[in-house]
Amino acid sequence: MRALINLLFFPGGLFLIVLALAYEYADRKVIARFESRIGPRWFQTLADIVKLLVKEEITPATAHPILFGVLPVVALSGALTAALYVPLLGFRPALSFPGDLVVTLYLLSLLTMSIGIAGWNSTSRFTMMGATRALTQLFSYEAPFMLALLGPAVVAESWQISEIVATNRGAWILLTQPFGFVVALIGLMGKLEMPPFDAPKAKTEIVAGALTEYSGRGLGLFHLGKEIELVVGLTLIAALYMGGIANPIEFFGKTLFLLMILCCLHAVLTRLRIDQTVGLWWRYGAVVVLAQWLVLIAWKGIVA
Amino acid sequence: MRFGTMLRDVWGSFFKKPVTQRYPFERLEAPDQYRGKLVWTPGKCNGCCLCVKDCPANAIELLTIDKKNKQFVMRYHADRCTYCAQCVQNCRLECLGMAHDQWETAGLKRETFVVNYGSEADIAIILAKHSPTDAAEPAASGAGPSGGSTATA
Amino acid sequence: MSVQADSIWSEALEKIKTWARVNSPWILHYNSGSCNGCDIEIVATITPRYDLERFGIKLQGSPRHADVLICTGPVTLQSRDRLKRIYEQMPDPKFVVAVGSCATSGGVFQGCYSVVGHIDEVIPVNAYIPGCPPRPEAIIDGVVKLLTSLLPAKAKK
Amino acid sequence: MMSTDVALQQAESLLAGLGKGTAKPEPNRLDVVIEASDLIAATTALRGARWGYLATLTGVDLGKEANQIEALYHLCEGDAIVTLRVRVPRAGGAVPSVYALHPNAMFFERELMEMFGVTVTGLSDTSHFFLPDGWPDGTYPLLKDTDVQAAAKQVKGSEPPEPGRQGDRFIVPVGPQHPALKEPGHFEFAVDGELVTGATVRLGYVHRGIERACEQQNYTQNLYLTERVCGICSHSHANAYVNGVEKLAGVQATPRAQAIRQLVACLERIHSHYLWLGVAAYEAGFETLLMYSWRDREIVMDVLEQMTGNRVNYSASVLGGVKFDVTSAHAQAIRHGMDKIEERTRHYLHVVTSDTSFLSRARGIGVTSKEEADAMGLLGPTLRAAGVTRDVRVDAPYGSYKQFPVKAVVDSAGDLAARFKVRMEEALESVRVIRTILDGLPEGDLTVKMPRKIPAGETISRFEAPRGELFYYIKSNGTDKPERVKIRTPSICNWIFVLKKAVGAQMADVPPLLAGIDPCFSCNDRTIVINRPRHGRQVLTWEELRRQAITHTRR
Repeated sequence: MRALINLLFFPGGLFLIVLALAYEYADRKVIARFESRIGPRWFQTLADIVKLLVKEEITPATAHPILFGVLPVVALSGALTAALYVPLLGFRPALSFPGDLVVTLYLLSLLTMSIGIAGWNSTSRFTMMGATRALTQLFSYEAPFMLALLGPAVVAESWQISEIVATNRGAWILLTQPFGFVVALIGLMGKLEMPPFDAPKAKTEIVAGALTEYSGRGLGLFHLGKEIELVVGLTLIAALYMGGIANPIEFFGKTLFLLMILCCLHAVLTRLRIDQTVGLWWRYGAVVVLAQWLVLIAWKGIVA
Repeated sequence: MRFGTMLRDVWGSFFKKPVTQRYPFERLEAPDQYRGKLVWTPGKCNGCCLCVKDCPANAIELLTIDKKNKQFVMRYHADRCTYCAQCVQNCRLECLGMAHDQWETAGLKRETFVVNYGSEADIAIILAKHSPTDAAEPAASGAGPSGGSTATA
Repeated sequence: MSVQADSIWSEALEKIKTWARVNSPWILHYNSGSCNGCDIEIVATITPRYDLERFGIKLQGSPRHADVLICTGPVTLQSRDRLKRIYEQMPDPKFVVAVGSCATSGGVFQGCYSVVGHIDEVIPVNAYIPGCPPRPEAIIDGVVKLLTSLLPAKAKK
Repeated sequence: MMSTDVALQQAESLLAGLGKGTAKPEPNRLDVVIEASDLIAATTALRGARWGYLATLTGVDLGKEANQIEALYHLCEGDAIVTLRVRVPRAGGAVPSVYALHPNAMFFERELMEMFGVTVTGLSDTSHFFLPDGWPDGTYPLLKDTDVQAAAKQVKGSEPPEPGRQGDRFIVPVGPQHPALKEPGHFEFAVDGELVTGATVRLGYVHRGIERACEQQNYTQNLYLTERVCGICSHSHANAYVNGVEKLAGVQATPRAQAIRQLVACLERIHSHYLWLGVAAYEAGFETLLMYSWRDREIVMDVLEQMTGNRVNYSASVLGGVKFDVTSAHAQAIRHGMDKIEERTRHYLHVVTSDTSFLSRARGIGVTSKEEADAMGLLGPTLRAAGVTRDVRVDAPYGSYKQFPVKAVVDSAGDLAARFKVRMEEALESVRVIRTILDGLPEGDLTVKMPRKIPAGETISRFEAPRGELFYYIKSNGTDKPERVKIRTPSICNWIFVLKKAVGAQMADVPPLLAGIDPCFSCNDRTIVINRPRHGRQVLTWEELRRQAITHTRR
C-alpha cells in the first residue's frame, strides 16, 4: 500500500507533476524577467498541459500509429521512474539500491531516446533532422555528464545515491571538484536541450525538431517528461555537488539557485550549431572531466 | 573577444520593473496626430466627391439624397480604409477628420465595419432605398483599379 | 440520479476545457502576401513592450502545435492553397484572426489581378482587425475580443 | 568616382559604332537606341571597361498601333545612367540574354518574358517568375490589351509538389510558412546530413500585380499603392515615386518638405536596421538580442507615430510636399529619442563585434570578396560590407541630401558579422544626420500646387532604401494615369548571392545567411532557380564538396 502511495502521490506521480509545472513556470518567468518582460501567469503551465491533453491528436499517415502513440508514454514513464531514486524535497528517496545512480542517468536518457525514435517515426523532413540532431547531441554530452556525476560517488565510495548523500553530508564537493560541477551543469543543459544547446528543436531551422508532427496528448506528455527531467536533473546535481539536501527549504534554495544559473546562461548565449556543440563536448568537456578523474584517483590512491 | 556581453543588460532588467505596458488594464492614449477612424461632419460638405475620387482603397461613398440643399450620407467602409488621410488632405472644406482615439476597431463580423455618417433621417432613407443585403457590399462608385471594387459574391 | 450527475460532471469538464483553451492560446503566424507592415506589428506584440506571453500566447512554428492562426495579407493566388493547407493541418479547435485591412477586405490591393481579396474567401475567419497596419495594442484588443467570445455566454464580462 | 559628364562621354565613346542614335533626355542620362543583335556587343563593351552595373531591364508596351515593345537596359555608374533601348515586334520579339555578363539580368529577363511575351534566347530557366503556377500561358499581364481579371479566374489550385526524396538528394523544404521567414517564400535545400548541396527558391507568393494596378489608378492613388509595396521601407518607395512624378511635372518640393522627407527617411532607416538586428539574431538563436533591440526600436516607433500619425506606413509625402509639420515639441522628442538610440546602438555595436558566442555563429558565414560582390550585382549594406562604396545618397544625391550630406559606411570583411557592423554604423550615421537636419530645418510652407494631369515624358528615380538602391522608371502620357511604372527593389539582386553561398554551408547557417541580406520578399516577389554557380552548371562532385566543407569548417 505504502509503495502505491509512493508511486502515485508523494514522491511519484501527482506531486512530481505539480513540482515540474512549478519549475517550468519559474524557468519561463526568470527568462521573461531577464528580457524585461512580465512573463506568464502562475497557472500558465497547468493551462498549457490541460489544453494540450484535451486537444485533437493527429497521427501522420506515414507514421506507425501504435509506435506514434506509445512513445510519449514511454518518455513520461522514463522520467517518472527516474524521479523515484532522487531525494526530492530532502527526504530519503522512495526506492534505493546499490548502483541506482547509473540507473537514474539511463532512465533520463530514455526520454531523449524516445524523442529520437519519435522523430524518425513521423517521417517529415524536419522531424528526421531533429531526430538525428537529438541523438548526435545525446552521444556527445552523455559520457562527460556521466563521469562528472560519478565524481562525488568515487569520493563517497558507493554507487547508491542515498549512500552518497549520507556520507557527503555537508561536504561541498563543488569546491573540491569545480570542473566536475561545471561539466555536470552544462551537461544538464545539453540533456534538457536548453539554449545554447537547443539545435535539436531549433525553431528557426527545423520548425520544432522531432516533435513537429505531434499535437495534443502526445505533445503534452513529451512536454511533461521534459519538465520532470528538469526537476530530477537539478535535484541530482544539488544533492551530489552541493553537500546533500537535508530539508525542503534547502532543497528549494539550492535547486532554484541552480535554475537561476541555467537561465542566465540561456539568456546570454547564442544557439550553437550541432557540429559546434559536439566539438565543444569532446574537445573540452570530456578532457576536463577525465583530467579531474585522474586527479581524484591519484588523490584516492595516496590518501586512502 | 568578450564572453556574455549582454550580461549587464540581462541582470539590470532582472532587478528593474519590466517595460511591459499592461495594455487592456492600463490604456495609454494614442498621440493626437494618430490616424484612427475617419469622421465626417456633414455641415459644410458640398458633394464635390474629391475625397471619393482619390481614395486608394475606395473606402468612402458619398450617397447624395438631394444636391441642392446639401443632403448627403457618407458610407465609410472601415475594413477597406488604409488610414492614409488623403481624403482629409483633399477636402478643402475641412469636414473630414481622423479620430485619434478610435483605433480599437477589431470586430468578430465583417458587417460591423460599414458605417453610415449623416443625419438619422437621411440614413433611414438610404437604408430603405438599398435593400439590407445590398447595403453590406454595394458596388463602390470610386475609381477602383478595375472600375469598381470586386463586389464579393 | 445518474443522468443528472453526468450532466454536472460533463458541464464541469466543459468549463475546465474552455478555461484551458482561453488561457493558453498558441498562435501561428502566416503572411499570405502582405506588405509585412502587419507582420512586424505582430512580432512587436511578442517583444517586451507589449509581451503577449502574459496572456499565455506563444508563437509556435508548426501548425500542429497552434490553436489560433494569425493571418495577414490579401491572399495572393500563389499562396491561396498553402493557406488552405496550413489551416487543415491545424488540430481542432482552431480559430483564425485576420490582421490588417488587406486581410479583411483587400485594402489597397482590391482589384489587382493576382490577389484573391480577403481571407474569408479561402478559410473561415473568427475575428477581423482592420488597420494599415493596426497598432500592436489593436492586435491585442482583437485577440482579447476573440478569447472573450469563447467564454461561455453567461460568464462573458 | 569620375564626374557624371566624364562617365557619359566615356560610355558614348565605348558605344560609338553600335548605337543607331543617341539622346540626352536629362543631364545625367544618355539614351542609345540599338538593334537587338548588337545588344551583346554593347554590354560587353561597357562591361569590359568596368563601366557601372546593370540596374534593371524595363519593358514598355508601345501600344497596338506601333505594334512594338521596347526593352530598356539601364546601366548606372555613380550619377550617370546609360539606357540601351531595344525595340522588338509585339508578337514573337526576341532578345539575346546578357546573363553571362550580368548575373542579376536573369531575373529581369524572365520578368520581361513573363510580362510582355518577349522571348529571351539563351536563358536556361523559363518557368514562371512572379506569376502563380496555374497562370494560363500566352496571357501577358503587362500588355495593355490583356484581360487580366479573366486570366486570374482561370488560375486553379497550384498543388505544391511533394518534395520527396529526389534520387539521393534529401530535400528540406523551408516553405512559405516557417518560423524563420517573416514573409512567404518557398526554399528547397538539397541536404546531405547537415551540408546543403543545392538550393532553389520560389518566391512569387507576394506578387500582387502592383505594376499593372498602377496603370489603372491616378497618380495620387498610386502614391499609397507604391508605399505598400513593402511595409518596412514604405517611406523609401513613396519618396522614390514622388521624386519621379515631381521631376516629370517639373515641380520642385519646398526645401522644408524635402528636409522633413529626409528626416523621416533617416528615422525609417534606424527602425529598419533595429528590426533587422533583432530578426537576424533570432535566426541565429540569440533571442535576448531580439527582445532588447525591439524594445529599443519602440523609441523610434513612438517618435514616428507622434510625428506622422502611423507607426509603419507613415504616408508622410504628398505629391508636391509633406502632410505634417515638425513642431518644436516633435523636434524635442526626436532629440531625446536620438540620444537614447545612440547610446544603445554603441552598445549593440560592441555586442555584435565582440560577443564570443554570437561571433561563432556570424563570423565566416557567406564570405564574399569585393570583386565577387561587384560582379554579382549585389546592392545595399551587403555590398558595402564587402568593401564596395556604392550608395545612391552619396553618388547621386537627390532632394535635400545635398544640404545634409551622408557618409557611406564601408567594411571590408564581407561576412555576416561585417553586415551586422555596417548596419549598426549606418544607424549611428542616421542619428548624426537627423541632428544636423533638426538644427538646420529650413523655413517655408509644406506643399506646392501640383497639376492633376502630368505632361507626357519618362524619368528614372533612384532612392537608397535601408536594403539598397531602389529604382523607379515612370512614363507618363499627359493624362492623370501613368503609362508605365517599373519598380525594381534591392532584395532581388541579393538573392543570387544567398543561394550561391548556401551551397556548401551548414543547414544551421542557412537561416542567418538568408537573414543576412535583410531580404524583403514583398519588395521583390521574384523567384529564381539557381543551384549552380555563375559559370554554367557545375555539379559538385562528392570529393569537391567534402573538401569545400572541410576548409569551410576548419576556418
